[in-house]
Amino acid sequence: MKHNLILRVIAKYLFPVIALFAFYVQFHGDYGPGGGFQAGVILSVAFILYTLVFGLETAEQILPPHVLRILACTGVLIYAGTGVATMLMGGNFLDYNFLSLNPVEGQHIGIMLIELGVGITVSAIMLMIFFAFTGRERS
Amino acid sequence: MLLILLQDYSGSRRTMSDQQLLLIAVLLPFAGAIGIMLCGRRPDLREAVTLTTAATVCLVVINIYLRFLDGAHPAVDIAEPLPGLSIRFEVESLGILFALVASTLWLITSIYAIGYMRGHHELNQTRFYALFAVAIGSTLGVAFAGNLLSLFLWYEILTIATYPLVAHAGTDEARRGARTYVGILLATSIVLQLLAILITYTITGSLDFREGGILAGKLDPAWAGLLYALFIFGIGKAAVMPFHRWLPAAMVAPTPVSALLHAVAVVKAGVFAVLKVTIYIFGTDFITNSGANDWLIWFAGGTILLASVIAMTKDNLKLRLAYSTISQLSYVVLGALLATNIGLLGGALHISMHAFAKITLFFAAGAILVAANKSEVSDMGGLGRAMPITFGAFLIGSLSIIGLPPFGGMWSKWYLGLGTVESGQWLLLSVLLISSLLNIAYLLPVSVKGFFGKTRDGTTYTRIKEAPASCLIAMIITSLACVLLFFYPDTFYELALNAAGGK
Amino acid sequence: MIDIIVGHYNYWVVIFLMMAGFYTVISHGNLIKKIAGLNIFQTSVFLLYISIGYVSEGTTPIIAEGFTRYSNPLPHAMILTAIVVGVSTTALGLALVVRIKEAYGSIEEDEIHDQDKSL
Amino acid sequence: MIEQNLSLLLVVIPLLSAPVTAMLPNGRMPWLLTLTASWTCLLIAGWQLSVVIDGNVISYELGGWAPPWGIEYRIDAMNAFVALIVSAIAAITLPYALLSVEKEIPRQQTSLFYATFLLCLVGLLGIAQTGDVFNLFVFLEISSLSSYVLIAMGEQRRALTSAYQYLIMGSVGATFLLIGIGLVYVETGTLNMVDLNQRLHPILDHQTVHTGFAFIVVGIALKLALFPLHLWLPNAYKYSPSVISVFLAATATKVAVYIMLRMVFGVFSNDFVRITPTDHMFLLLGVFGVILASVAAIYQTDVKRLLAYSSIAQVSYMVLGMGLASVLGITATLVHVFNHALMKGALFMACGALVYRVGSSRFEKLDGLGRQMPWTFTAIFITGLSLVGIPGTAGFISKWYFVLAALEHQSWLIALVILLGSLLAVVYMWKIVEVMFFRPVPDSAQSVKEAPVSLLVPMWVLVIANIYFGFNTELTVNVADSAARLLGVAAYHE
Repeated sequence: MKHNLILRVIAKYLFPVIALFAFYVQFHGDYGPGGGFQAGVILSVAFILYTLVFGLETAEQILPPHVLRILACTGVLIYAGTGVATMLMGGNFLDYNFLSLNPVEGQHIGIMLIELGVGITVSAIMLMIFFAFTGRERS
Repeated sequence: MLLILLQDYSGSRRTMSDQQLLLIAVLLPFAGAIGIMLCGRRPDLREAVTLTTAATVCLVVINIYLRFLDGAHPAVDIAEPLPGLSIRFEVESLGILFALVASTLWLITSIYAIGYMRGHHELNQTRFYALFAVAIGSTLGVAFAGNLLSLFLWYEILTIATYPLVAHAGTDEARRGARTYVGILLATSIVLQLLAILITYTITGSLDFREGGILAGKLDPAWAGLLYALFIFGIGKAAVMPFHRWLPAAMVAPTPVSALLHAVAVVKAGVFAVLKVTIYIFGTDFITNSGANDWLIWFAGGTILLASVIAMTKDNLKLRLAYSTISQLSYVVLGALLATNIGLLGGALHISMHAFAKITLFFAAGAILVAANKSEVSDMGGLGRAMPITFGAFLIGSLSIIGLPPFGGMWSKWYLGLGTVESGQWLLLSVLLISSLLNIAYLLPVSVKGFFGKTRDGTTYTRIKEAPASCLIAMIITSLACVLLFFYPDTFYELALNAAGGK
Repeated sequence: MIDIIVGHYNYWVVIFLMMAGFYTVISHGNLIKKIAGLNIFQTSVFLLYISIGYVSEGTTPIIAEGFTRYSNPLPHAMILTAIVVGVSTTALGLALVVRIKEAYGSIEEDEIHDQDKSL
Repeated sequence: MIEQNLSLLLVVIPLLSAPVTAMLPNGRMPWLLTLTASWTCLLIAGWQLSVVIDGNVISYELGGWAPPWGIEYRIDAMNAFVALIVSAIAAITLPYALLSVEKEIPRQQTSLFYATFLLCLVGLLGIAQTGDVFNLFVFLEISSLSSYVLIAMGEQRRALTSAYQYLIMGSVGATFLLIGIGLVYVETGTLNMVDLNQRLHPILDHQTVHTGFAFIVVGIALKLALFPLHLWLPNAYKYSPSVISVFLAATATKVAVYIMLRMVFGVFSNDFVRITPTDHMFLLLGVFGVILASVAAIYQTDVKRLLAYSSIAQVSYMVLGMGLASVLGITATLVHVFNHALMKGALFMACGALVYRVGSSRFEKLDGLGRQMPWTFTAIFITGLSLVGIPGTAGFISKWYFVLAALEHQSWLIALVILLGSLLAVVYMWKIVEVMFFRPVPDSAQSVKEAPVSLLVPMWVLVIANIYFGFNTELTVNVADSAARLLGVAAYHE
């Protein structure tokens, strides 16, 4: 589809919109419906669209597989790390109250961090799955 | 070690406690097995280890016996795998009797085995000697077992340790025989014996050996017969028909194995267990009161006769001896089932008397195999003139089994007979008498044929000489023992009497 | 009677989907179709959870003035997790199918079975 | 501060190690990290058991949310026992894994392999720790998904189909469990196990509860490979990499047994088991499972498959124990969970050693190998005795308690079946012994050497454990007994 001009143009325009929506879902998660899972998937959709239009090689130049793997791992580490951080600060695992002097603020920080970790991991994993399938040579 | 023991023996100094001695008796053969494995490359050293271990164990057991006479009844708990049930060693008279028989005969068999194994050019001799030691160790474990759980433990180890010995030759036939052997022994012990033990435990909450039994008053007498049957048949090593097939199957093993294990250690472990269960789990009073032995006793009686009849039909000497063993084992079981003091005395005594006689017969059979390479009775015509010592020993063994004076076998048969009379079982007495006649019919022809028969082609043997010296020595010792036991049965008699509760 | 049928329509939908999916898993020899069936099967459970979390005339469970009835959020949270599990299962299943296709040249169960047997 | 969080760290340590392992370069580093993590887990699990062994309960509130609203990790003797089994097996398997994995897994996959292994560990430990049924489902899926992946890493292509088959059956099972949990949740509005037990008590006769129970039991039975839902297991064990066979055979079904116990007796109750035909169903399936799976094992021509069928039979014993529904029965089940983990761990390690040397576990390749590999052979032999239940081995202890429980229940038939099962075990174990010891060594195998020390040592640790726990049962029986009583207490709560 690399030569299909209309698709290329539209995809270019759609990409930031989708990404923006993903970030909205991500960061508005603690006020409204949303969160890391959904945001992660939406963000990966943006990249998947990009890949569909511009091809796997181009996409993998932006996001090489090893980077994706590191991202996926980092997400988990952020998640679990937040839990460990709350433990270190004297609370139970994932007890956000302890992240800040003000428990309400702590809850905000905590959920943000957690959802961030989830979002990163989910989008990276979705992309890895997608890349793995598309990258498989037809036999 | 030997020195310490001798010192001990002379009674001048007791360097070891009774408990230590008891542990040594059981564990030394295992240590010996390891030593044998380590010396596997150097046959002479290996055999030296075997003999030293056997001699030491023998001395230790004698020592325990002497201390026992002085009134020492040591007991050791080595582990408690189940709450309230420990692995326990304990010395009591029946155990000493069995241990004495097993350990002395091990020493003699070791001497014999060296000649036999070398003369027969057997393979894997290291494995053979090592497992032999393990088997004896487990036999002593059975002898000194302080409760039913420990008895079962050593009983099973004995089965497993002897399996490779039976399958020693590695041929298809040997493997088939070994499969039958281990199959029947494990099957009866797991399905029947273990069940019986567990039922006993459920009912009484204990598995201790206690004078007068532990079941009396706790088990409904109506069920006693069934539980007793589970024990009698579950102890497959006692070879009560219909669970006797393993013993003929085990005859594929090298002769020393047949001699010691399948005439002494393994089978006697079975009847020993039967006696133990009878005396210390059920208690004779409970058995007679509940009538648990009413119908079981006919299984023993039937086995005595049937096995004797089958023995007559077997041409293979070892097979014939195997069926003879089955028959003789049921003498002991019969003694137990009579559940009278004299019956038990006869049964216990028969353990030792039969052991010395039967091992002589097996030694002779093995010697014939090594020297003349003959295993069928019909081929042995005239062989006795070439091998007079061997056939002489065989004759003595036969006469002792038949129960003629002046041979030890007479005593046990005498007391068994008395036992049947005492309990008014005339039919059983006739079973014993008929069986003695059958013994004559299947044992004596061997020696008769050997001495007076003719070879197939009418010639005399010129190239066949006597078996290796070590085989002869062993045979002579055991046949002498058969005679001596007639004149001096006191040691075994006292122990058996003590166990039977007749004191 | 009608009440039971109409009033519990969500259950009927769930049961129908569940059986359809389960049947597909069992009956189809095509590995992809099996996974599709598995997905339908799982989706029916998602529906079950979500529909039982619904409170009639309730709103999204976000505290705001003027709303007192809201749906139970817990089933949603659970199902979100279950969906993730489902997605992972599907992805893994499909990946296996790709590998199987490469190894056997087929994704029909009976053909694969025949090949293994002939070994 | 550390102490109060230790129970949670048991899950978090492997969870944190997994992504780090995945990022490490291939080679021995991932192995080292996994090893460290699993040994740390073992230490924590040991500590945890020492705390709860006397009947104490550790309760940990995740995120500081009090139960029953938040997720609670609730550790009593049974949880700690299972956690100890899982982490101990992992800790023993890993030294073994190094060489075996280098041989069987392509080098470029090692870090992912170990990461997946750690995830599997997370899942299994999580199941053992959690006190929340939905959380349990999630952990179950984590462990299942990672085990599908691990199985698919086997060398032969049939590993793929085996993993696929397991994936389909496992997912169906998990979904059943999910339906069941949903139905119970509808009835009670709670997911906390203790809370569920209390709230279910007055409504045990509700049809929804019964339906939910049925779904839950069937779902777990699939994971448990309970006869007749065992079809996935033999191939899964056979074609997976050796290390994974060891780990899964020794832990996965055991953890499933734990889930069954926890759900059936902890969440529902002993009363419920009695008023429904559950106990009879367990007994029936157990009897058939023991007999048929053992017979099937006899006809196998591959050691790994044989052992897999034996596992199904052994699991059926545990189901029998549950069916007896008494303290003694549950004790027997739990003791056997532990002992069977030791046996199957050692046996599959021995299999792995064979595969390491001759590349196959099929009988025709093993002729006479007993003499070439005496240590491996002796390990198989001794553990085989344990499997049969010869006194002096751990297996005897479990068999003892099973029969005792059956006798207490006055079920003669069950007692006989249990003993008969041992007999069948003699037959199939003896098949291996005969092949390995009495067949002549073919020329092609003359050069086969004993397995390397790093494979032998873990194997023998388990073999010796098999003997040790046959003589010293203070740990196993005491813990199992106290766990069984705790379950009973929960069952008769108020």
